[in-house]
Amino acid sequence: MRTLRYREALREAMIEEMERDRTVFLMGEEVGYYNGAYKVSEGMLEKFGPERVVDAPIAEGGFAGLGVGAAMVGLRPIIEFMTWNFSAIAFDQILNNAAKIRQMSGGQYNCPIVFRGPNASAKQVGSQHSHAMEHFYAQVPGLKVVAPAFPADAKGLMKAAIRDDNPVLVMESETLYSIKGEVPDDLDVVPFGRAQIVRPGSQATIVAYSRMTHVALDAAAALEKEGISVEVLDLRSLRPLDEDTIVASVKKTHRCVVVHEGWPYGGVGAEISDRVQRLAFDWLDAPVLRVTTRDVPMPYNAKLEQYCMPQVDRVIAAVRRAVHRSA
Amino acid sequence: MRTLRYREALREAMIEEMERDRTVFLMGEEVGYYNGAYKVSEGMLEKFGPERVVDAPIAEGGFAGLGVGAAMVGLRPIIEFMTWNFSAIAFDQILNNAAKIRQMSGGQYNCPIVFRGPNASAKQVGSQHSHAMEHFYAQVPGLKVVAPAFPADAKGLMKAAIRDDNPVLVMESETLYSIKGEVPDDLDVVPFGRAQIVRPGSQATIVAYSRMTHVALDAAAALEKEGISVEVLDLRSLRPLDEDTIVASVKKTHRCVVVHEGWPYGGVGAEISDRVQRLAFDWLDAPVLRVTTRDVPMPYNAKLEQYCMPQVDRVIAAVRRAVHRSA
Amino acid sequence: MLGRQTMDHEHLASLYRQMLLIRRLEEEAARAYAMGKIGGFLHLYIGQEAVGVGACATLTRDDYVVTTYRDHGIAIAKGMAPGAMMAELYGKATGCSGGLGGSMHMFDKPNNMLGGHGIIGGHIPLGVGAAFASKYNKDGRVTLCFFGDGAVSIQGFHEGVSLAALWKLPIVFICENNEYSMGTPLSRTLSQTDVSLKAVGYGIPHDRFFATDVLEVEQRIGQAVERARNESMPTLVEVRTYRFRGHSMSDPGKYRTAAELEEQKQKDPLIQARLKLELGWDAAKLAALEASVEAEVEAAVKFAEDSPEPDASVLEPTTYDGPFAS
Amino acid sequence: MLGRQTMDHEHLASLYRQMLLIRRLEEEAARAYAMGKIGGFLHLYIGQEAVGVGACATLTRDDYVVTTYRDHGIAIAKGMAPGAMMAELYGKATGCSGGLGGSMHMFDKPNNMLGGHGIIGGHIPLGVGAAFASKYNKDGRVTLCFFGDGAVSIQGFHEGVSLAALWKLPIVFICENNEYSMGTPLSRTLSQTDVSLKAVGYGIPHDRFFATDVLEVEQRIGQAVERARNESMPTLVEVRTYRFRGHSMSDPGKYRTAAELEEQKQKDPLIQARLKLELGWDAAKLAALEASVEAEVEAAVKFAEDSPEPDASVLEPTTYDGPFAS
Ligand SMILES: Cc1ncc(C[n+]2csc(CCOP(=O)(O)OP(=O)(O)O)c2C)c(N)n1
Ligand SMILES: Cc1ncc(C[n+]2csc(CCOP(=O)(O)OP(=O)(O)O)c2C)c(N)n1
Ligand SMILES: [Mg+2]
Ligand SMILES: [Mg+2]
Repeated sequence: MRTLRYREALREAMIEEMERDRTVFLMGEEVGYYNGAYKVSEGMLEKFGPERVVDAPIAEGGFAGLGVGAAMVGLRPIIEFMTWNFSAIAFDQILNNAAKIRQMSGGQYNCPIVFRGPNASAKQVGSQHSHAMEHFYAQVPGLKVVAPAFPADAKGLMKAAIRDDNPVLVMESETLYSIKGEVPDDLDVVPFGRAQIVRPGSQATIVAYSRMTHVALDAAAALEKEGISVEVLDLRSLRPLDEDTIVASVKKTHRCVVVHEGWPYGGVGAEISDRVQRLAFDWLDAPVLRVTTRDVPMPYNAKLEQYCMPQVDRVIAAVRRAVHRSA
Repeated sequence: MRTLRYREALREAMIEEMERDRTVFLMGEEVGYYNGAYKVSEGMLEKFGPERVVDAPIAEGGFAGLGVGAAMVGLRPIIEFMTWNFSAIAFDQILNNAAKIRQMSGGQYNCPIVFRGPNASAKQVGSQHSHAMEHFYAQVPGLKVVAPAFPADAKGLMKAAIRDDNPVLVMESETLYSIKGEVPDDLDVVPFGRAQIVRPGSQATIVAYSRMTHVALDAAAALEKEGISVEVLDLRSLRPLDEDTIVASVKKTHRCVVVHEGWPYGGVGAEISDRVQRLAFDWLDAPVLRVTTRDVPMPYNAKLEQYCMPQVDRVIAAVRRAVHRSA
Repeated sequence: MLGRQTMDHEHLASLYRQMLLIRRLEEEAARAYAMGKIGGFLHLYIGQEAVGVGACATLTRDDYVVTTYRDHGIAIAKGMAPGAMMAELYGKATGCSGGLGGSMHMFDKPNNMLGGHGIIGGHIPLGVGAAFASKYNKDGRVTLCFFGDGAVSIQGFHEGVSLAALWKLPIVFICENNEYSMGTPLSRTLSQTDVSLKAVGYGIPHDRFFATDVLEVEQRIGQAVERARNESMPTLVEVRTYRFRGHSMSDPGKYRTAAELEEQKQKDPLIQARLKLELGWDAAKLAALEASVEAEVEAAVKFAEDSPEPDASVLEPTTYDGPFAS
Repeated sequence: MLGRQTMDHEHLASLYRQMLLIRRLEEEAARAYAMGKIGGFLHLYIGQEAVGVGACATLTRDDYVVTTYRDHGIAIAKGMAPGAMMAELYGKATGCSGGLGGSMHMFDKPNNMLGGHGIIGGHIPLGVGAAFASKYNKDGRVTLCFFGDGAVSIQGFHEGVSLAALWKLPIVFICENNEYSMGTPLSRTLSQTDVSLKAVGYGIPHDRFFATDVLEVEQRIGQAVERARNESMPTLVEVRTYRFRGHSMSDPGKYRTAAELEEQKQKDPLIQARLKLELGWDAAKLAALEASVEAEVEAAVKFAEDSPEPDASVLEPTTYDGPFAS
């Protein structure tokens, strides 16, 4: 067992898979000579050379599509978006090509590609740079979407993503890159579609992923002090979604709070809410509640930004509302 | 009261507003000389000339962005996407510019623009041409999204969209363009955020919009024959969403089925489900159920396409499941 | 010299055969469409056959091709079986894409046909990706990437060509300039109507010519293919052509005059090729060739008619490879 | 002739004053950033001031300007109050965008500054839209649209320029080629490193020059502005410049040598302008000018420091104009 930073875990996963398989390559803006805008790919150019660690010009639609084409003919591209915000330029490529090539070719062509990069808010980067893009992509059949919260999952899910024969979107987080965590020495892939109970509890379930898992854990710790026992689920994978684990937990706790970055309308949170009310209807003692980014574009001002983002106190309040309802 | 086709109602709205206000113009592929790919803008070039009915080259990102810029400085563009599928190329413009200009400029610049065109499935147009794009856009604060089901609403909502000082996305439907309906002679705007009860009922609520409203009405008529009284709500407006009317109906009927095109993960349907379970929790006798397009890219084969799309029989089955649950 | 001329006629005959096969298949497709046996969009290549046939004649089977929704002709030229094409239009399980793709999405992996695509410009980066893979693998393959004159103002064209030019990928960009994008003439979509000049901004070679003579298409595209194969240098080629039918089946084509259409039909590359063969080739052979095409077309239609439809069980395994939640 | 020369010096002094004001404001911003008073991204214009100042000098207040996230200098050159700029960086309610935009989003409606924008290329169509409106309204206004050398491979550039060229809109596209996009030199992003040649593909005029002399910038951009204003003809201008600081505050700039940076600093347009003034203008005036800039900068910082922060109540009314569910 070693302690690694989240970014190191991601890098290790990429390096190991590139060593294993010559068809894997990394492409994106500044991934090579600059060692990555957020240093995830540090040292990889030196290790693998410019053929396999490819600095791309600013043309997200172009290089995302290039990746899809390369994947169709047998390579296994890892396409880095400097941040997921910029994937909006490549939206058509992901929606119409990556997700559909297999089905519209009648199953002839696969698209084993990984799109990755930091997602959701960073710190005061404002309106156009703070999107939680998973809410768009998780809707789309043909794609898989994961969002690790811990270094071990970052490594294991990244390895699984690279080996998967379908397009996989890895949602990282700038605010998690430096966190440390234990990573087993022999860690191989972490399978998709399996949520993890990161804190067991009995009176309410908090469902979270990515950075919000940490917020949820903080909230659960605080709630314990006031005598409320909370189970925290870290989804890890958003599509496929591990509804079995979610539903089993809610059937036990009878209450559910979903926490995620991104706006309150639709998206991953609403999907979980829909499934829980449908699959655990008779077990629910309170409505499913959601804590999300507020329904406005992200403001620059530091306080307003914090006001918009989901915070521990808002999670605590939601759990309290759920728990005290029947009382 | 006159009888108009849906496409004529849209056209009348645009013509009346262009006559009222010289700053309104229409831009899109084939809107002028060709009279519109689906003839919505037929005759408008002749009426208003090529300065105000502008044929654009195929560059959705370019002309969507051009519209946003023009709107910032005082024009009121109507941007037609030949179909909403092609807006994927303009996703960044809608997400990052149209929706955010006002907030990120501190309220200085408005963006009074209308994006419009046919949305969701047509008939066997396949994987890349059958998207229900409202599920992406309804998530985004700063935008308004409407989806009329009837000619009168098509006209009234289009007029409201053109006069609104915010970006409004009008989701039309190729499969509705030829349907006829009564349109009051003096119809002005239909306000946003107001759902309409298009069929009153007592035992279950079906929430639908756009073409699915008609599917819901057919299902309700069939269910009446087996003694199940269904209330059908036509949302008309997806963002803002008329949760009051939805919740009031569900509090009355105690059961809710949501019907929409588009995939089952997240989106408008999950949002409604989330709100209903939260706001009518104690009134629900059964979980909210959803009938959606199946979770695969749209196949070309006619039977498989029908299999994937929400059909009357699937709606009937869902309502039966909801109603018979407590029995 | 005489040997060479004979050779040329045999070769021309084989190209003529492909052009005729495409023409006849599409005529039958149009008929089937009118009878409701084919649905959705149907964009015919009639009039443009010399482009796809001449261009694909320069390739080996290993080379890649990718194009737009106007894809039947190019798919056939790249080696697709006529039955697989026709069955796809009919939405049958035996179609090249299993009946899931339809007219706009003709994929053929064994022949390295990377498909027809519905979003203007969106497939151009895919072609660039195939060429990237060829350079990565040093496998000597070339990619031909076809698109319409309407595509050159959009993202996919610009970003795709930019990357291919920067990284010197083995690809030929072929703009099939048929003078219209749907109902809009080129002069109303492009400020610079010489499309090939766009190459200047990317610093890559360019070429521009009419596709009246399929042999000239083959020869000119051949130069670009050699440049791609030997120098790994992309080329932008503007091939000037014309479609005799509407944009798709629903388009009455009111934006052009009967006289314009008639004038273009006079230059029909298919007829041009036939005239040459009439003059320099064996009449009996020609008749036999044409009869064999008819038989092939008939067989393709029969194959499509007789084939079964796909079952809903195909949908999940074609959406994902492997179990979804693995 | 002497009158003209005097005139030129007065004029040069006014341009120098703006360049100096921008330089000094940004130096203070960098200091405030280091102290944690400014957050998020901060992209400094230091070294490039001659571009924005020379270009905006050709405009009236009615003319439009739009640019990227590297926007402080251009905002000031277009007339923004230094206090409003600095307060925006501080995230204050008195900032040009009410503290909601931050460094990358400097909007100033009274001065027709259409903002700084964060998505590469995404703002170019906005500029084209403003120019479209000017042609629609026949109001005689011109739009200047600035972007970096990194932007010319992306959608927004291509689609925006294509439309402006096709419809002959009154706009000048100004590529500020500072030789790098983040850490990548131009030679690794563009196959054709003469950016201005892209104009050939769009059939519009182009120009290309170094921004060492602010007067030359003014004169050369002025020609393009006149072409836009009088002939409604767009121009693509590549202005060669250099940034002395990192891409943003977090960039140590390891991708270039100290020698390269030093060499560029020798050509600092601000110093060039000052040298001319030292030679041909009144030394006391120059000293007074510089003192007044210092005072203005100090006042701007104080204004920013003293201003209140925005309240959460601004969020809803800035998201939508009017009641949301109306
Ligand atoms: C991004 C996008 N926008 C619009 C369309 C609708 N559309 C389909 S074909 C076409 C015209 C294309 O013309 P051109 O590129 O010249 O090809 P041609 O049909 O002439 O072969 C348009 C506008 C589309 N498929 N994709
Ligand atoms: C679409 C998009 N992709 C990536 C980025 C991240 N990014 C911000 S600035 C930059 C470099 C831009 O360089 P250039 O255009 O030359 O402008 P400069 O910074 O030199 O002024 C990049 C890659 C972005 N903002 N938008
Ligand atoms: Mg064409
Ligand atoms: Mg630069």
